[in-house]
Amino acid sequence: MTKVTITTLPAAPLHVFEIWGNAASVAKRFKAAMGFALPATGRSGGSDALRLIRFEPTVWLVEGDASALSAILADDGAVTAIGGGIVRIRLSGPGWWTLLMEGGVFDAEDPAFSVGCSAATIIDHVNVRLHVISDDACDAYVPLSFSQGLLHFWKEAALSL
Amino acid sequence: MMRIPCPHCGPRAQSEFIYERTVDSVVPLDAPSQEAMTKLFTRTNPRGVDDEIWRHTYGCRAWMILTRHRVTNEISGCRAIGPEALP
Amino acid sequence: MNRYSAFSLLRGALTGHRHWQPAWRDPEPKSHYDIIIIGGGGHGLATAYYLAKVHGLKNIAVLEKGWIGGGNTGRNTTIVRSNYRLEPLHNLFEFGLKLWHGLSNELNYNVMFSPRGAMFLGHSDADMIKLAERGDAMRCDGIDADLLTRDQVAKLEPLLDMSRDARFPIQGGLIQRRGGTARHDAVAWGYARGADSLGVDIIQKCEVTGFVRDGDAVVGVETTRGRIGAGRVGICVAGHSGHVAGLAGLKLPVESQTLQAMVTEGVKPMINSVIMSQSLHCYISQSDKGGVVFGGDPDNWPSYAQRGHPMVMEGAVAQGLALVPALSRLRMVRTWSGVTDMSFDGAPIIGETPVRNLFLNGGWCYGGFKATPASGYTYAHTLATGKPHDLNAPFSLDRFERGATIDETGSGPMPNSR
Amino acid sequence: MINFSFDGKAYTAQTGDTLAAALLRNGIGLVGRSFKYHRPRGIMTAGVEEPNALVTVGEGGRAEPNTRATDVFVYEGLVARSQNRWPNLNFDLGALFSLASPMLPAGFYYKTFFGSAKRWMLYEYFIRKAAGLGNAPTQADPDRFSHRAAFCDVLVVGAGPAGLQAALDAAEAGKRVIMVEQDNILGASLIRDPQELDAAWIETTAARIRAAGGRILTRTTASGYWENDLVTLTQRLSEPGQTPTHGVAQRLWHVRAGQVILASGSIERPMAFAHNDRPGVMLSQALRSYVRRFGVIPGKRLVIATNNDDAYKTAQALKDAGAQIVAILDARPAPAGANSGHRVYNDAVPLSTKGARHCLKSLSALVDGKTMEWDADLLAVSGGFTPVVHLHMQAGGTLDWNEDAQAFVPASSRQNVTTIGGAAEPQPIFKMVPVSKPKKSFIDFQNDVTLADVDLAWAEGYRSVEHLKRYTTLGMATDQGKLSNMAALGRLAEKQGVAIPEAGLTTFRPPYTPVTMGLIAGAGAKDAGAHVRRLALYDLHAAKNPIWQPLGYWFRPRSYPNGGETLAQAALREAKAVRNNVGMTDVSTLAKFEVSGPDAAAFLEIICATTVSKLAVGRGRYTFMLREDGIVFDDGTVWRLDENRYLLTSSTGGADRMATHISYVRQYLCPHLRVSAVNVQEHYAGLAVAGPQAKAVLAALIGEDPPRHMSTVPAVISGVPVIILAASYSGERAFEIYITASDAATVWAACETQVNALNGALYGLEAMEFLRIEKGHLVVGGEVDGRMTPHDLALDKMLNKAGGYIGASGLSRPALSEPGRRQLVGLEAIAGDIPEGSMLIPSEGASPQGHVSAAAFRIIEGGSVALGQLVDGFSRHGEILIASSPTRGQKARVRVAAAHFYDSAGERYRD
Repeated sequence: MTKVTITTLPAAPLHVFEIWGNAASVAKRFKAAMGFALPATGRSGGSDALRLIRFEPTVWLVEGDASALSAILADDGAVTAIGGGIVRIRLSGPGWWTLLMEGGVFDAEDPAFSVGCSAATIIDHVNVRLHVISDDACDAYVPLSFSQGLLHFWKEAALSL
Repeated sequence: MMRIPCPHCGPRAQSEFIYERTVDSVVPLDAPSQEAMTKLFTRTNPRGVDDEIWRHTYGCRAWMILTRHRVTNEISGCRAIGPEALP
Repeated sequence: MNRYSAFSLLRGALTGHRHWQPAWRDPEPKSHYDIIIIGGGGHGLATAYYLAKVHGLKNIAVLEKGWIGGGNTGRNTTIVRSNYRLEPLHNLFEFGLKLWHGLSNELNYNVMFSPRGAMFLGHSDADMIKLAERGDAMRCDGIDADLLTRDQVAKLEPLLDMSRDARFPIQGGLIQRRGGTARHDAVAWGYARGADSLGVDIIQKCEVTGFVRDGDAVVGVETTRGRIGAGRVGICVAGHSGHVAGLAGLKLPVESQTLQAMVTEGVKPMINSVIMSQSLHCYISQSDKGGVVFGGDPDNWPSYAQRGHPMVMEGAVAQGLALVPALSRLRMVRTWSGVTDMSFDGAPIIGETPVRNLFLNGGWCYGGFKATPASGYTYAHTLATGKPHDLNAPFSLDRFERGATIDETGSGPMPNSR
Repeated sequence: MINFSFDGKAYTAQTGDTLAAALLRNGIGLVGRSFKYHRPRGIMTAGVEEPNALVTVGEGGRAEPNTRATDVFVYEGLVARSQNRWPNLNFDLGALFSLASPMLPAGFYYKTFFGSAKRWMLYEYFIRKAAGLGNAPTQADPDRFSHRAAFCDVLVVGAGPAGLQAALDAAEAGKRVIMVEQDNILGASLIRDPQELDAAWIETTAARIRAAGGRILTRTTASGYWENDLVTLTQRLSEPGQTPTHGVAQRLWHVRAGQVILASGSIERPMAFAHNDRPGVMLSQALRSYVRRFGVIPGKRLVIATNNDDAYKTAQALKDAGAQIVAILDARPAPAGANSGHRVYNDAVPLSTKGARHCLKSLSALVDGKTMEWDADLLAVSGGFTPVVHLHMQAGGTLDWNEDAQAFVPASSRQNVTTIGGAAEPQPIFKMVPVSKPKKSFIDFQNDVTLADVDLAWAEGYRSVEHLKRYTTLGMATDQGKLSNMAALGRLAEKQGVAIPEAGLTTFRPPYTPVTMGLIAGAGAKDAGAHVRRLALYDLHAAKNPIWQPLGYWFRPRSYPNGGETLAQAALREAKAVRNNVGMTDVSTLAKFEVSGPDAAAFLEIICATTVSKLAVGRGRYTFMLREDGIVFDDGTVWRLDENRYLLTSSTGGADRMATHISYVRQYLCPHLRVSAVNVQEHYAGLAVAGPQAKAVLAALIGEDPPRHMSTVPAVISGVPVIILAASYSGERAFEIYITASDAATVWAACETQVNALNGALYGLEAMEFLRIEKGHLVVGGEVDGRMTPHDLALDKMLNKAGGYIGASGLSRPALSEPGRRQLVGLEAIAGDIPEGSMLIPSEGASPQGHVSAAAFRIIEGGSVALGQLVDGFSRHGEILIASSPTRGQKARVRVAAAHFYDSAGERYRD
């Protein structure tokens, strides 16, 4: 029976980094200031200190200390805090991609969905954002109000993978 | 359940998307009242191909125009909408 | 047409049932009719029947592209009721409900109208107040509506989950005892037989492909079986209203959506009335053959495909099982879809169009079956006189741009939010 | 050996037996009664197409009615019961219907039972009792059902020789492969005819497929083909009635395949002859399966009737097993079947059968023009083969006509699906024309439809194939026409005088075989797929065990009764606390959007129908939003937190709708605006402090003067940064405090300490209703019901004169300003309590001119007041009406008034 453990991570500062204009120059300014490029859609970049994960065309999810980012954006975008409304759930063990297929519609079993990949989808009627952090671990960003229901669903599904 | 080619995320299951309205129903902000109401309240609603506005609500949250045949569900085009985005 | 009765069956038993005549003829189209009705569903056939029966008009044709009763008439969940909140709607549907109660005798065709009760469940105090408001609006206009306590609901439908910790605990209900179900095919066939016997030409496998114009007026239709002249033409094609009106250059406040329904294998009686809910969008009833008939939310995107999205059906079944858990081990034997013409306020459109001599009856969303007799009767009046019947006057095509919409759910012009 | 019971009697079965095989092994021929005439029914097939052997398997919440005995594998303790018979299978009163059958042809019920609708309900009571087969379970299902997605390059349906080979080729070519098989072992036709490829080949092929990464799912049916090659699979993890190991009885797969290969084989056809429905009449290939696979010979004296060569394999199997074949009736002229070594009669077609104790005793046949008779207790028939084209057709495919096989075969398809094996190339047959009396020649064995019924439908004008099906109920039983459609089409084509392909074809719809409802619902069955949304401070509230109120998918505290208080008592106490002292409530569920950027104000003046740009930093205002048709659909407040940063709040009920609306305007209508509108509904938890002492509580919390009414300041409470908005919904001086949800508990505790210190109270939604109704504040979903314009709600003076907001052109529609519209009014009771939701009528019996949208009490002075909508209400203040609720038997005389009863000038907000 493939194993997967489901743990809720402690709350962490999460922001959205949104560009509304001059995207190319913002990208240059960002790379110059942060030392890594703004990740493409479906990818993540940075380190544990400051990671950007991209789920949307003009918005990046920022995990960690976002204080330096407003200056980079200046008048071409905005940084907004959203961490209070999101619960981070870590799925670890070789069964994480099978678990994500339960009640889902996204191909988490696709070999191309590997470390550094991100994807937003719907699982058991809940909007979930996924970020693969290693071969046998994947983080899920779940709306706070739905997190209890989804945790229950995953724990029950894990019994009969 | 269709497989919709999201311009940003690639082909995804239709359950991640929500149909919002048709392109011919869009009321421009500056449209004169009479034209605005005609647009809001009349549709071609063809038994064939039409341009529809969908949103990848549970995915990248982007809006897109789908050119779709309403009998065969064949999607012949999908164009991104919204602010200019990095690749 | 030979008269149907128990004796006619006994006579058939003795003669090997060789004396039965066709229920309707299969005539070739004439060159001209006073009135052409496009669409051989329940509404179109009822319109033709009442034109002949009430208005005594004889030179009438119903043009059906496929086989009569093959569209939404054969694809709905057979529910009949008039418990709508807004006055124009419940008055129109109540007029229909009265006709339903005498329809089998009127048509000498058993449409199996069974007033078993149409019940809305309430799952909170707020739901019960909304149901009381709907019931009060009906009772003040002389229509039957009764609130039910929790125990009365449990007695009527013992298999409902009455537990207090259910996700949607049942607190009570609102029932229209005169509502219920009817056999959908029989409605189309009964009206067809009645209309045909009064001289109406029912022409199947005859699709309208265009309109014949004389200046700004319609004077006939082009069909797959040739051109046919007409004094007045009445569109009555439900889900295909947008398409057919488009042939006359009209753009309607209508978008066609798929509505899925399904039936289980036949079991002994378990659902006694029609179960609906104020908070959940599913409706459950059991046919006379024992199959539990089921429907829920429409697939809210435009489609003429008559095929739905499996997960929308899965959602409707989940809601049904939350109400009646004992359904779990029954098996779905067939699922199908109708094409519903979702109007932009949820109410039908019956009346004239900007094109002279061209009339429209459509926009029925997912509530058309229950309205079949009322729709036919009032549309016949409009087609015969050229003027609205007072019951369908509020449902004019121009009401949207005039600002006189009739929005039962208050959810506005976008059909997918209904 | 495995123990099972049937109708209360104990039997044993061998491992691997289907229930049908086990029943035959125990000599049981009669297993059921047909739907309409309650004729005796036996086991006719060995597969999912079984129309007769339907039994209820399992007990309690796991009992599955109408289970095909051919599609359930016996397990220890299996309980099966026959159906649709009273008092028992052998003696069924229902059989009286078959005596009356001459009066009950197809469609008889349309021609009688006239009279009132009530009288029809009386007839219907008995009809419903006789109809339906099994009994529905009465208890809830103890098991769970799983839904799972899967993606593959190649999906192979059917693990017969063709399917196994296709799956092997694809898997070893490195493709992601899934192969599904209905049976619990692989091989399909090979199990019946092993000589061609021996069992070892099946095992090695399966092992190689798995080794190459392929997935093989047995007891799994491909039940529906949807769009873009999505196929739904139903997988049994436990047999009907069996307790599943992990509590999951079945799994529904949604498989997105690159390509689908249908190797679904074909279904053997019965023959139409008089009394062909008697137990003991069985399909030839089915008999071969019982003999070869299960070692069961369900008859002593066997006759085979065929129009093709395949049946001779059955004869061979019987011979190998030592059974006695009395005769083979071959419809084909000599020399067909000459050197088979059996007693073959050519040009031979069955005419009729006779029975004893419900089972076959003898049959008669027309042999080259002469009638002959044989005693036989088993008649195996083979009328040809119908390729399984269901999924091909569900995928939007077309069919070709194979003249030799007299069958439809898959042709083109709109989707990536191909058909191989038996389903693509059915065996040739000899075209037979029924010679027997149509009266008792059954074609739909479950719904008792005969050839005579098809003739009757034709005579009565029901001539399209769809009319024929619906009028006779042909093919509408649980087998959905698998054994009857082709016979019916043949007869219809004869009547129309055309070849079968021109006669028309009914639509193939999901599912291929019936699917358990619990499986379709999946996990959603427990909560209707509607997860409860929990407040950030859910646990804290739950500890006070409030009365909860559903609001959309949220649950919010409605009141906090203590010491046995009723809801009304608690709510009044809480409301009084707010009016006289101070109260505290959770407002976290309000929709909230943080709008930043140089064009933030301009953007907000498109969404909101009031001005926004006039706000100075630190100031806020009430606002409302219109749909494009000019109707009010939401309201809330907007605050300027910083030069280019605003916070917009709107209703809980409209939150998702507002989020979509804002995104549409931002992304579609104004892609070039320099603005970011972020949904922070769940980022901020919120609590409101209201009452004359609210200012004191705030001062104590933030250590400085709290902001004046409609001002906002950032502050710190117990070390936690917060935003304070001085807004009032209750009518008292009040403050809303927004905190990052993860830190909300600290701030709530600090605030509760202060409120308790001043013996204030927690208040819930019920008290909030009392407060806001008396004050005349609107509720989205109540007064704002999606039908009212700004003018109808007396909000038009706040409309932005400069226009440019969504809905402005909608307001230009003429009827919106004509008299007769319903307008917002207040209502004061003169006598009796005003029932919420009641109708406003000028006099008894009159038609309603409006209704009560919200009713409550004057908190301090007492007395029933309400808000409502009334035709031309603004001009009718002072009028006396009746608020009538016939459904609740209540009414009250009311006076129409302005829509606010408490502090209409707003002094309570000023300091």
